[in-house]
Amino acid sequence: MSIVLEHKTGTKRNFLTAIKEAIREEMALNPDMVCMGEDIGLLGGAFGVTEGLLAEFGRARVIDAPISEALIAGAATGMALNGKTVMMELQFIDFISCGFDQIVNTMATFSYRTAGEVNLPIVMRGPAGAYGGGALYHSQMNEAWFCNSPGLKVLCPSTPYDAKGLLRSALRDGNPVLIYEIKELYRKRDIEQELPDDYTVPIGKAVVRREGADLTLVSYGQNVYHCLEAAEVLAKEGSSVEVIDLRSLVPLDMDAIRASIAKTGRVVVVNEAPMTCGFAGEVVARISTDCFELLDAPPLRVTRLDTPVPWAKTLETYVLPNTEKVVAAARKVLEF
Amino acid sequence: MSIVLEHKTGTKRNFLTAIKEAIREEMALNPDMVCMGEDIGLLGGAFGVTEGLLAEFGRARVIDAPISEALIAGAATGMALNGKTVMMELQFIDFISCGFDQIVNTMATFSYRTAGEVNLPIVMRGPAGAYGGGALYHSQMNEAWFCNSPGLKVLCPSTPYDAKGLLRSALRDGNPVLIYEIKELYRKRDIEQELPDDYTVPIGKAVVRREGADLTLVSYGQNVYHCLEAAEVLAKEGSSVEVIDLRSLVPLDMDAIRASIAKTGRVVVVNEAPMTCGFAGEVVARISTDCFELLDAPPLRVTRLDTPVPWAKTLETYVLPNTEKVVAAARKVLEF
Amino acid sequence: MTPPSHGAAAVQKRIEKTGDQALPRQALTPADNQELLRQLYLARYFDVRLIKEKKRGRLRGTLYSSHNQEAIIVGSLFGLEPTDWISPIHRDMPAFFLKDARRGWRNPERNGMSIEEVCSQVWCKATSPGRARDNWSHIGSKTKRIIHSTSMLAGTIPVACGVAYADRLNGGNAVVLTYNGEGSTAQGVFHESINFASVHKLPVITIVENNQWAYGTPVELGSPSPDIADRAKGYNIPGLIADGQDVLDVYDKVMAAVARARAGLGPSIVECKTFRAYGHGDHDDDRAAKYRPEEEVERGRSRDPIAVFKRWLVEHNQMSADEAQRFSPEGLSASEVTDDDFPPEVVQYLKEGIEFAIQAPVPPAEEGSRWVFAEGPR
Amino acid sequence: MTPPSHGAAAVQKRIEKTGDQALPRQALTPADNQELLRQLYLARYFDVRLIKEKKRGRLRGTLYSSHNQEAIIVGSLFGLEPTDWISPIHRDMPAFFLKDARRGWRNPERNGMSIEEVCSQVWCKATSPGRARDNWSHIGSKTKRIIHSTSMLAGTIPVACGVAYADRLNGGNAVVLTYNGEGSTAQGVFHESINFASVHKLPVITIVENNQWAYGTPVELGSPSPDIADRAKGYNIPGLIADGQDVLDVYDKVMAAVARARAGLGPSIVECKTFRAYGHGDHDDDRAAKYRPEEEVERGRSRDPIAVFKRWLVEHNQMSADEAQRFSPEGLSASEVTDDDFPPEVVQYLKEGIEFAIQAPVPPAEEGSRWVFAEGPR
Ligand SMILES: Cc1ncc(C[n+]2csc(CCOP(=O)(O)OP(=O)(O)O)c2C)c(N)n1
Ligand SMILES: Cc1ncc(C[n+]2csc(CCOP(=O)(O)OP(=O)(O)O)c2C)c(N)n1
Ligand SMILES: [Mg+2]
Ligand SMILES: [Mg+2]
Repeated sequence: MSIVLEHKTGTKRNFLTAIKEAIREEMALNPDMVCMGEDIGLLGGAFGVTEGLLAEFGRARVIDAPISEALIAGAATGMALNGKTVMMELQFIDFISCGFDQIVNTMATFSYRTAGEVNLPIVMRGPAGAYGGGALYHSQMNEAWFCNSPGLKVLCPSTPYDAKGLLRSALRDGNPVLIYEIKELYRKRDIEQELPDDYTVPIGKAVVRREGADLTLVSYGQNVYHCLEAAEVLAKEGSSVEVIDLRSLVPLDMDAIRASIAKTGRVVVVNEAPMTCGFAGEVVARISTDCFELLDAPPLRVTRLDTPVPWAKTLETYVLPNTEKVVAAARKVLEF
Repeated sequence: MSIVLEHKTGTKRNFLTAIKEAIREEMALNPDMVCMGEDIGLLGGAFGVTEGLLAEFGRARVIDAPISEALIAGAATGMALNGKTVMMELQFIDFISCGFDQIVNTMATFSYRTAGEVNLPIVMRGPAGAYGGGALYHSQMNEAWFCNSPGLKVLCPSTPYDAKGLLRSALRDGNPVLIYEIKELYRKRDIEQELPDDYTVPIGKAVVRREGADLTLVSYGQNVYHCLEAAEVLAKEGSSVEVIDLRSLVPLDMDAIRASIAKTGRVVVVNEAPMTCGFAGEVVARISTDCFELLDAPPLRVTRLDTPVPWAKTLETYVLPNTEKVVAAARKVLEF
Repeated sequence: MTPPSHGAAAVQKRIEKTGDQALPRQALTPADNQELLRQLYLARYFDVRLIKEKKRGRLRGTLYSSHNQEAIIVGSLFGLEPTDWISPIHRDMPAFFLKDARRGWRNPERNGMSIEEVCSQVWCKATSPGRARDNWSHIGSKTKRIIHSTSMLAGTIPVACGVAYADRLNGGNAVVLTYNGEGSTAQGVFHESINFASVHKLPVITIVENNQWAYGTPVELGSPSPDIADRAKGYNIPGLIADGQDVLDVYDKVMAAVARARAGLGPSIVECKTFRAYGHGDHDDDRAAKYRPEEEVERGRSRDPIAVFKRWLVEHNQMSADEAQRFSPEGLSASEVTDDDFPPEVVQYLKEGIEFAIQAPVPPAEEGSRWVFAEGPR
Repeated sequence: MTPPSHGAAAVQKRIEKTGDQALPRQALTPADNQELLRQLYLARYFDVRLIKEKKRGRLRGTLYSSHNQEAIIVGSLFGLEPTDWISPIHRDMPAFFLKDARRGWRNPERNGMSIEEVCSQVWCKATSPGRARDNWSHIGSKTKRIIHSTSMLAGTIPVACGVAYADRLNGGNAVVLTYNGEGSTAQGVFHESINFASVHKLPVITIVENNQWAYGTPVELGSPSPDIADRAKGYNIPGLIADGQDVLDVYDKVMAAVARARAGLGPSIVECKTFRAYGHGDHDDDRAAKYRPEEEVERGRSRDPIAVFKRWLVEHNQMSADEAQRFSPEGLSASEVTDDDFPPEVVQYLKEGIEFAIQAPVPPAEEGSRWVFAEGPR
């Protein structure tokens, strides 16, 4: 198929390009697919994810929406109700709060309250995450709000391969799916990957990024890289650390977590969102309930402190997880 | 003081009256206090919590707002910024999602982003909780969203005494406080209490509702009563069960939980909100990290299934915690 | 404490008649008019019957009566095509079974809900379109083109925009009618949606049932103008005002908006001036008496839509004065009317629906955890 | 792909002059006018200087240039009382130090931020009013009556309503000026807030800086009318249109709205027609060239507010043609101007602010976990 052939197969793609390709390919494959968001057409999106879409697919299918997040989410719901597959971009995931009610109360519940009469193929996606000096409103990881709102699938890929494969799966899933795209990964050179021509990544499966026997680090998004770095440091100290990248939060792959803890007996969960009621806590809770007998040490969390993300670098570093903090927690668990 | 003398001291007050008294007394004590919400003036509130306020304190201080939750939350913030103490009523806590952004991004963060220059004495309160056939949009317990949003205190009283005492504390706290009022408790006869003339209940302290040695049940809101009933059932089976009523979620009284688990070594956390990323998970996570060595069995959760609250009684019962489910979970932990 | 007032007495004055000679109503035949009347009876009977059932403790949930506001529902639906979409809310229960009812109440081809479906919903049974998972007016049907609303007021308008946008992409020519109370127009999403609809000239028509009260809050405290139609000015779209007690005026104004929408000229707001017969919901009937001035109540009750329409029919020689006397529930409250005040076919129609609902099973408990996510076609 | 267009060329035509003989500007003395000009220079110099600093990599975060829109900030602030509140947003950085600047830029009594405070914020230092916890324009001051905004567009308008409501209760007579881009008026909370302000006749004035673009989206796709002032019609309040390039016209229209607000007559919208000089933010400069037609850019640049005002001063004999030549940054981009294009006191003022900021300490790390909740007075 031409759109696939156009890929520079063999060349490496960064995270952003992988996402861009997924959208473009699905738009080409699915004439019922529509994209909607702020500045996604003429501009091509704040980060350029949707560049070229307007020229290729036209104004009717690539909608430059007003700055109206509630309308965007509600209209996505209406379009999906009336036969469309919708890719809805949040300019920054932080602004999702302005469309919150439409997402959690109208969109997420539609299948449930209609007893399955209506399924909504909607993918909401947008740049997320801290570490870039974005401060309070351009740094959020607010996935826990949505994990606590039944009816949404929630994903957070950490590699170009997963970003593309999961997005394609999401666009075919038939449920509202919310994808946290870590913007600090968009153009990260050292994670670029060659991608196969045509593939998807299944929703709901975690992946082991590094195998190990002494300790399991569970994470997703950019914290996966902190975990991998920590594993390196710990390896030098003689500890063998396994790193699990969840990729999918809802649904969650407890089997993968359990299998790892069965080996290691020790676990640290790492996540840049605020601690209280964050997803790391959910993982720890499930582990302590489901894997109680497997645990040789208390499961720990390394999360953001219970604060917003501050601007100044000193402050940002202070409140967020990083490799050193993961190493410190890991040592504590290993020494337990 | 006259307003206090007017209390029918010695007579029992139901949950709703206790709340009503707290608001009225604080309005009388604090000339800078304002009440705002939908239908709180002329009507006196959907449940009558604010009945009489308009007549007593006048239109300027008792504001019948338009159906605009974002405006209400934002205006509350502005009033508090400009010297007022604001009691803001949500007609049902479910509608808080319509004002979500203003609450989590403007109000909650104000102290943090101004480095303490601005503190906002705002109390948001409203009827919450399921079990009454309210279906998806008149049954929610969405406290986890706000526990994951730094800068808000979150309370959920279960007795008239606490409802009044905590509300008075909240109105003097100087921070935005969100109170989940269990509407099924509003007029529950068998929890009525005589209240002292003048008192507050400190924010951040849990209370032991029943002492026991074999198992700790941790809960809040109406689930406390399920726990107490379950404790009765289990007592007949020979188990001594301690019941902790958290009352305050943020901040959380881990000392009380730890002290109890130090005795019992076993714990079940009960909460009617959806499981994933709900507050019960947070409690379990903290327990498994902080009390690991004290645990003789895996900490369990009894929560709503990860579904909305359905209407039909059969369905509602199926998805929500109840006494039987608590007993079943307790037995599992006790037999571990 | 009397509420501030835009002056309820002035409401009537502000109902501008279009004065247009080519009114859509000219196309209605006497038979159509008889059907309109029958539908008014049916809507009223449905309401009074539910009030009685509720009073006897046979129903769960809150009942938001559409008593006295039926002309809005009947008049706005009457000229629609089967392929049009609607989105009724809490006070519009009769809309579910009146949609496309002109093609025959019992016509299985009809693009509206059957009375059995609606009654099943009210009785909270597994045979309801949503299998009794959400309550009362929160039902819908994709095939019948009824948008499922939530409790969040104005929350369905953005969905209506999406439906309309998709319909255009699908090559359709449908209009989408959304219903709202006047109080709900204060919601932010109302603005976001009408703004978008106007920018994209979407065929979305917002019917505003201005019954002067939003629960216990008078329109004066919810809107700077007593005329909600004024909100249209901010979006460069027509804001029509209809006499919500006059089924033909509602029909006219809505059809004017429909014609405009179908011609690709975009959205309209049609404000229907009306009056809430009882309290906000059945739980509010007693309290409403305290916050709503008695004179306002009396003035409001004096223009029952059934009476108004019968008067017109008599004046236009489409009904004799005697006939007009025959079934006269007008002006009577639910507790005062009896089945004899309604045409037998109306009573019979609803009776069958209720019977069906009563016999129907409750949803099995295990369904509680189903359909959080898609399970494939039901 | 050319964008749809309300017709950028027509924008100018729609700027209605009031024609009112008793224009507020009549009260301005020649000395006031010189101060207005100085403030225009200062606002411009602040912007070009920051652009240069940013280009050299000395600043973090995104810079949203107010270049070419300075007349809106300067003209709207000039007639305010010290006790009035303002709420600037991303494109209004100069507003922080221009508030109440008429009482002397360096006057410590002045109810506005010092240049040191603003520069500290830009340089992300502990001496910023928010101790560098949120970025750029997200600062404020309770005592100086500047509302702290968030990133959420239009999100400060409801806060402004609350501030105004409380001020009335406090016995004050302040007005509250909120600034917004035209794109932001599509937000739901804009509607909820203006509606409330109108119902309660709150002295809230919404300045809409209509620079024709919301990031990469032209006004045509965000609003049904090219005149954002039209939104006022939906709330029964005045919607004034000012020439945003003409500091006196902005002053006039805003002062008319202020007078009305102070008289208890309620809110107004003042739309200022203007033109965005560069990209949306400094990260967007190159891309903006692709989505924004060149002719539009040229037309926009041709009416630099400094030039427009100097011309007026010369015409009204308040400045000689020679004097007008002396400092002429007008029409030049940030990279083209030098310090010599500005009056020395302007350069000096900012220089001191920058120096202060550069010397100032960064916030200590441990502050990261402080002030989530109140700690008592700082
Ligand atoms: C977002 C939201 N806020 C509050 C409510 C509670 N509520 C239900 S009906 C109602 C009044 C509605 O008034 P109006 O829109 O005029 O409709 P009416 O009931 O008069 O037909 C209110 C405040 C709600 N359902 N949704
Ligand atoms: C609620 C919200 N949605 C989206 C954004 C992202 N955003 C920042 S500025 C901007 C464009 C604003 O345009 P306009 O209001 O016209 O102001 P201008 O930048 O032109 O001055 C957008 C979409 C945001 N900050 N807040
Ligand atoms: Mg109403
Ligand atoms: Mg703009």
